[in-house]
This record gives sequence, C-alpha cells and structure tokens, in this order.
Amino acid sequence: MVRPYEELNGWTIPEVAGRIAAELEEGWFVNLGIGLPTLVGEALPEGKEVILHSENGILGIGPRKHTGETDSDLVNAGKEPITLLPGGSFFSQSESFAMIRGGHLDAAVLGAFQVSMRGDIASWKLPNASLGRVGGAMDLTVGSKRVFVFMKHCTREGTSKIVEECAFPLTAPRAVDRIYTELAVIDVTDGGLVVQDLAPDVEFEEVQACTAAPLQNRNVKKHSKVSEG
Amino acid sequence: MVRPYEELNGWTIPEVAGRIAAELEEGWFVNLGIGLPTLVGEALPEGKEVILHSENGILGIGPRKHTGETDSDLVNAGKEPITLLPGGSFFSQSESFAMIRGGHLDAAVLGAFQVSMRGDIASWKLPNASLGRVGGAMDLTVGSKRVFVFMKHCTREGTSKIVEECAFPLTAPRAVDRIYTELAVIDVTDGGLVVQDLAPDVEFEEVQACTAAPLQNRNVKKHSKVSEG
Amino acid sequence: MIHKKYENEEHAVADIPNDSTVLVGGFGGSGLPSRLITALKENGATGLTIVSNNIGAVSEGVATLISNQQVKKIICSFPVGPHANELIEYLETGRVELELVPQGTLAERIRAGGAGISAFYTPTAAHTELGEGKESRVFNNREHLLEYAITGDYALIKAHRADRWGNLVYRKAQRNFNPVMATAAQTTIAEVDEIVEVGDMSAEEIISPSVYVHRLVEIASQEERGKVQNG
Amino acid sequence: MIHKKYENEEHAVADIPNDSTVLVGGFGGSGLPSRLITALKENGATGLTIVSNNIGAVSEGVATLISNQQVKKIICSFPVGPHANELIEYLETGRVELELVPQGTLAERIRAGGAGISAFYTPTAAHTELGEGKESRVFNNREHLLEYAITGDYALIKAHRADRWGNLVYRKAQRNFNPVMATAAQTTIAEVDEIVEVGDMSAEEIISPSVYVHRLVEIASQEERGKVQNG
Repeated sequence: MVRPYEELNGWTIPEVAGRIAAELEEGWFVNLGIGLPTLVGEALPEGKEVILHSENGILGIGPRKHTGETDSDLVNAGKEPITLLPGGSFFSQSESFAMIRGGHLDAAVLGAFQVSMRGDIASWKLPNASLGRVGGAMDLTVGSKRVFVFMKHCTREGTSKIVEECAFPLTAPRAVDRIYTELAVIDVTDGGLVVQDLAPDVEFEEVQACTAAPLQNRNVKKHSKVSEG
Repeated sequence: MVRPYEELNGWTIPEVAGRIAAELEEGWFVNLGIGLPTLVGEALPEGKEVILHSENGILGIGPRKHTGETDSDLVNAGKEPITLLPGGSFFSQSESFAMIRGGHLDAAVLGAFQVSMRGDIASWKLPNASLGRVGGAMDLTVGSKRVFVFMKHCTREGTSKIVEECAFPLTAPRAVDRIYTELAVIDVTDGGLVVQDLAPDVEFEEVQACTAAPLQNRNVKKHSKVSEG
Repeated sequence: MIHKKYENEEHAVADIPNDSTVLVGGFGGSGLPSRLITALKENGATGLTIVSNNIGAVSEGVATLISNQQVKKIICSFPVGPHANELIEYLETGRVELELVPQGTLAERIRAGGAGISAFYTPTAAHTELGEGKESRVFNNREHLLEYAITGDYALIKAHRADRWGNLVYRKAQRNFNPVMATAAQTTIAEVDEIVEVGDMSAEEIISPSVYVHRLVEIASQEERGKVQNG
Repeated sequence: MIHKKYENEEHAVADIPNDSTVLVGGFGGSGLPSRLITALKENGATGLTIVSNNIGAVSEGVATLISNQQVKKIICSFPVGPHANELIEYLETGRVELELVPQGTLAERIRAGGAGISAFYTPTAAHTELGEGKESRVFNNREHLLEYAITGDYALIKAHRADRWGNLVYRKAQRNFNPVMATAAQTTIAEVDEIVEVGDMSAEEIISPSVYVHRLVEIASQEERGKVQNG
C-alpha cells in the first residue's frame, strides 16, 4: 500500500545531515548554505578535514558557538556566531566570490524551494513575492564543482519540492547534482532523476507518489528493518 | 643667435629630477618608471610625504640601497634593490595594477621615446624592433591621474623626441600632461604644447628649433644669469 | 605631513551632498560602519543611492537611512531582515527603487569599479529573472551576462586599525565588503577602533593600502574624550 | 588528513605533460620558483605554453626552458633581459610564438581566470599596436578592449611559508604574480622556504588561502636532508 507523504517516516533531519557529512570527502572545500545545510557542519566527524567556506570571507569555520562569549566579527553567512579552526583564513567578499565563481569549491550544500528533474534550482524568491533574497545563491550554484541540495521532500502542505519544471524564479538552470531529503538520496543525471538510496521503511513507490517528477529506481540499495536487524 | 641642440647647456639631469620632486605634492601616490624617473625618488626632500608605488606590488618605497646587504625580495620595477618606508605595504600584481588602472595614483613619471603635441606617448618599442617591452607602461599611462614624462629633449643623434605625430608604436594616445626635459618644462594642453619654464641660458627660440612640434611661449618665467644673480 | 584623521564622524561625512552614491560596508552587523551611518543620518542628505549587501539585518544599518527617507535607490543582494519593513513598504509605493544583484556580482562590480575595469562577463544569474534584459554572450559554451562596474562618490567602511597614512587592517570576518568598497569610491571614509603610528603595522599584514583611504574617524579617542568629559 | 607536501620538486612536477599551459610566478628573480623550473626542465615536457611576466631577466628563469626547447608559446609583458637572446632568435625563426600583453592586463586576465570571469573590458592598450585586431567597445566615452581570462593547467609559484593545508604567506615583494597565479591553475604547486604547523600562521596574515594550493615543496627540509647526507 502506498502511504501518503505525511505518514512516511523517513530519516530525521540530523540523520540526513550526517549522511551528507559522511559523503563530503576529506580535503574538500565546501560551502554550507543558510538553514538546514548548516547542520552538516555540526555533523562532520571529529578529525575529518573538510574545510568549510563562508560567503562573508572565511575558510575553515568550526562548529557554531552555542555558549560563551560571541564575537560579532566571527559569524557565518547566516550571521550566526561560529568558531575558526586552526588553518582558517579571512579574506574580502570579492575574494570570497572569486573563489566561489572560479570553481574552487568542491561542493556547495544548499537549501531550495524547488528542484527540477533537470537540476534547475529555485531558492531565492517565492512567486509573487515583492522581495527576493538572492545573497550568494546564484554564484554558489553556478560556481561550485558539485551542488547538493538538502531540503524537506515536500512543503508543509505536502506539495512536492521536486518538480518537472520549476514554477518559482530560478537560481540557476541545470545546477544540482544530488538531492538529499528525509525520504531519499536522488541524483540528477542526464537521463533524469535517479534514486540512489531510500530511507528505511520507505518504498520507492511511496517516494514516487509524493514526487512531482519521474524517478528511476536504479541501483537502489534497499534498507529495511529486517536487513538492518 | 639660435644655437643647435648640442651647444645648449640646460639643466642637469639631477636638477630636472629635483624640479619634478619639488612639484610632486605632499600626500600624492606616485609611480616612477624605470630609468631617469627613478632619480626623482632620490631627489625627494627629506620628510616630504610623497608615497612611491612600484608595479611589482609595493607602496612606500624608500631610497634605493646603495650599500650593504641587498634583499632580492625588496626590489623596484627595475629590479633594483630598494628600501621600504614605515607605512609601506606589499600586495599582489593584480592588486597593484587594479590600483594603477583604477585611477588611484596621483601621478606617474615615465620615460619615453617620443611624445606628440597631443600628448600621445611612445615608450615601449622601437620601430621595426622584433621585441617590445611593454611592462606596465600602457596601464600607467591610461590609469594615472597625471602622466609626467621625464626624458632628454633629443636623442643622442639630436633628433627631437617631441614630435607632431609619434612615428614609434604608441603606448597610449593623449596621455601625457607635462614633459620635463633638460631644456624646458612643457605642458600638453588642448591648445597644443605650452612651454611653462625654460632652463637658464636657453632661449625659447632655441628650444623651438630643436623641437619637431610647435611650441607656445605662454607664461614663460624667463631665467637668466642676470635675473638670478 | 599626511593627515587623514577627522575629529569625529560628523565632520567626516559633513560634505556628503544630496543625490550621492554611497557604498556602505559590512555583512549584517560585522564590519558595519554604524557611527558613520548615524552621522550620515544626522547630515540629512537625501536622494542617496546606497550600495550595501544586507539591508535590514540590523537596526543601526542602512535601514535607518531608509526610515529617515534619505534613500532614493538601494543596490544590494539581501534586502530582508527584521528591520526591512519600511523598505518593503517604500518599495511597494515606489518611494525607493531596488536593484537586486547576486552577492558575487555585487562584489565583483564594486571591485571592477575600483580596478578600472568598466564591465565584465559572469555566468552568475544567466537564465534567471535577475538576468532578464541584460546583454549576454556565450563563452566556453556557457551563457554569461555583461555586468557593469559600480563606483561610489563615497564609501563608508569599518576597519579595526589604521595608521596616519590610511593603511587599514581588519578584525576577522569584519573584512567582508570593506576592503573592496574602499577601492571604489572617490572618497573613502573609514571608521576604525584605533589609529596607530605609521610603521606600527607590518607591511605584510596591511589589507587596505593607504592609497584607498581618504578620511579616518577613530572610535577609541572619542570614547577616551567622552570619558574625560564625563569624568 | 590533508597532505599537500611532496618529497621534492621532481615529484611535484612529474606529471606535467607535453603541451601544458604553465603559469610561472616571479618578477625578475623575486618570487621566482627556480627549483620548480629546474625540475620542469628535467621533466622535459615539450610544447609548453608559458605565462610569466619577465622572460630573460635571470638565468634560472623561464629562459632555461626556452633554451631547452620545451616552449611553444610565451605569454608575457617584458620579454627582454640578459638571458633572452635565445628567445629573440627562436621568435625570429618562428620556433616560439610570443603573445605580448601589458602587465596589468596580464595580471587581470589571470585574476579573471581564477575568479570565473570569462572576459572583461579594459582601457589599457586601446589605440595601440597591442590592441590591433581586438574587439573594442566604448564605455564612458573611452575605448576599451575585450580581454579574455587566462587559466593554466599548472601554476608554479614561490612563497615563503606554508602550512599542511596549503595556506601561504610571502616575503615582501615576493608576492607579485604568485598569489594571482595560484588562483588560476588546475594544479598549483608552491615552492616554499618552510612548512609550519596548521594554526601557526595568523588567519589574518594568510595571503593565499589553502583552497588555491594543491602541492607543496619545502626547500628547508631538503636542505636539512642535504646537510645530513653530506655531513
């Protein structure tokens, strides 16, 4: 039986963050967008050298500061207090975006409103909104070697965020390489969207049912309570 | 009687350098080209704060080092050992030329093969030479707020370096503001070349006779042994 | 002797006239020249075009100039925050014009302005709403937009330390838009924590060389003076 | 763990193949990666396109690769010096091609390559022999040339100090073309005096952030090793 979206128990958000953190490779330079993607930084295994970039001119950001004195000159792109790792560096905004646009970042992990089956991404403006907040999103999607989207599979209203064509204003066309949601890990390929992994206890058909674009079920390593137990 | 070029005793080269140094204003940022212009740096009065720029990424260069240990990482654009003044700074070549091209230098003092009556300057390539050495000359002539040329009035063969039209390949058109030679100080104006000052014991007619472009004698403050004595 | 220090921020911004284009540094509250902004509010110049990345993130930022009806046009990448309500209202009534620019393009346009590059081609924003109506061209099989340099009549920036010549160093991520804006204005005014002797900063660590900085306002000495007056 | 240190310069350049484009830092002898150049000579790759500002200023520079007939094309601003005789001969016989670029345009084209800017408009060289045949356009009543980005397959650069991540600092005017070339190559190889612990360099003083640097060759440790072997 194919259950509706609201009845699916996928991965938790920290589990998805951990999954992404695990897939970022040692030595990569990675930008984490505002919102969910920030959690990936917290999920990085101790000692794994993934160097985090922040648009406001930082390489080597450490965990966000949860306690103690904050420093208003040490904040991430979301203006949250952070820490700097040994080996970290500061530079200007023009250098920071030269780095982004010049293709020097191995990956960007970004949030999105919509991702299309061809990898178009819409993340900066809601339709008919009077104001968009573009920030660095367009540069990051155009410049990063890999663009990973980390988002909920559907909106609160249950509308699929994965679509055939983005209805919202685009951030960039054909930019996304992989989508991480609480239900699945989906690659954007020349042949369309390919589910690479499913959350435990979620069937491919259920994910397809709440996804407004065709998915392929290639190379699915199926998790289940039985096989895990 | 109008004497030929080789019989004229104008200013000495150090005198011209001193004259230029005196006319550079306190607080100006100035690039000095290779060759004669370098002498202007040596002629700056002690304590006068004219900040010298070097293409290879230096602001605040001090006198060239004549003695003692040299530092191969502290050289000017002519690769001569220099010193750095307190307040000096280092930056990359791209920043150095951003500074030049962006109009941040108050003046450049440059050498030249030819300067035309309209301020065209030819300084990087001899006609029919297989190689030119352009270096930073084109950027400096295009970017500096003021371009002063410091050169001998004529070649060794007695040919005027001030011409109606440059025969040599141009460095930049309409770039030069003022020409300093051992015979005269000449402004390039919309109305043509205007002699602003003459060396002592040199007549306007004599300078005109060895200059291959029409000169105007406006505002000439005539020096002579009598008036100076 | 070179002197770039002004007695206070009011004097430093006193000549900013109506209809100026003013670049304002900072990323949120970090590196924001808040005293200069306050002084510009008191100066009262109107019809301003403000180039600044974040509008509305903090109360003491550019939002205060908008509220004070001094702003004609905003060029920014991120015009939302708790203090942007009036901006939204003014935009809707057409009282303020907004030019929304991707952050990297904004930084690069300002850099181009400072570096004498009149225009450049970037792939950012191609095939998006923000690229509509812009001249485009394909390089390496990829569509690029032609983007034009931005320069300012004035730049208001914040730095940590200066010397008498105008050399600047910054604290941590305070750099953000400040060094690049310093290069792109006719007159760059820096609000700094302290002014040290020429030669006290290492030539290797200077981030904004003196050539880019025209006026300095020192916070420390004013606070010192404040203490004496109050004491 | 990130490791960018190579045992020696021969290993660091071993994979540079024929027909590569190689950016070579330095201004005269200052900041010249002379060990890497020597290693590239021993590597023997031919058909190289070399981008470097001065050609012929010093004997251990790019001139040595020209003499060794490894170079197909030179892109530079200042191709003259006591060691450029062979270059002149090879140019005349067509064995080497020369693209002469004004120094600022050269630096800016390399910066553009590193910064993802495919092309830009500069006033430099308009109405000159070096602008002939180039696309031009008027901005602000001034003719500008369209100039294209330069990128390298490899950059050979020299710095003073590195850490394990690849962060670099330079000595004085040794910076010159090195930091900008570091940004514009697929693989940037830095010859450094010494490698220090991560965290030993101040985050404020790093000039080339680690992201730009892929391989390190340390001179000090080799000299140390040389001493031990000789001792």
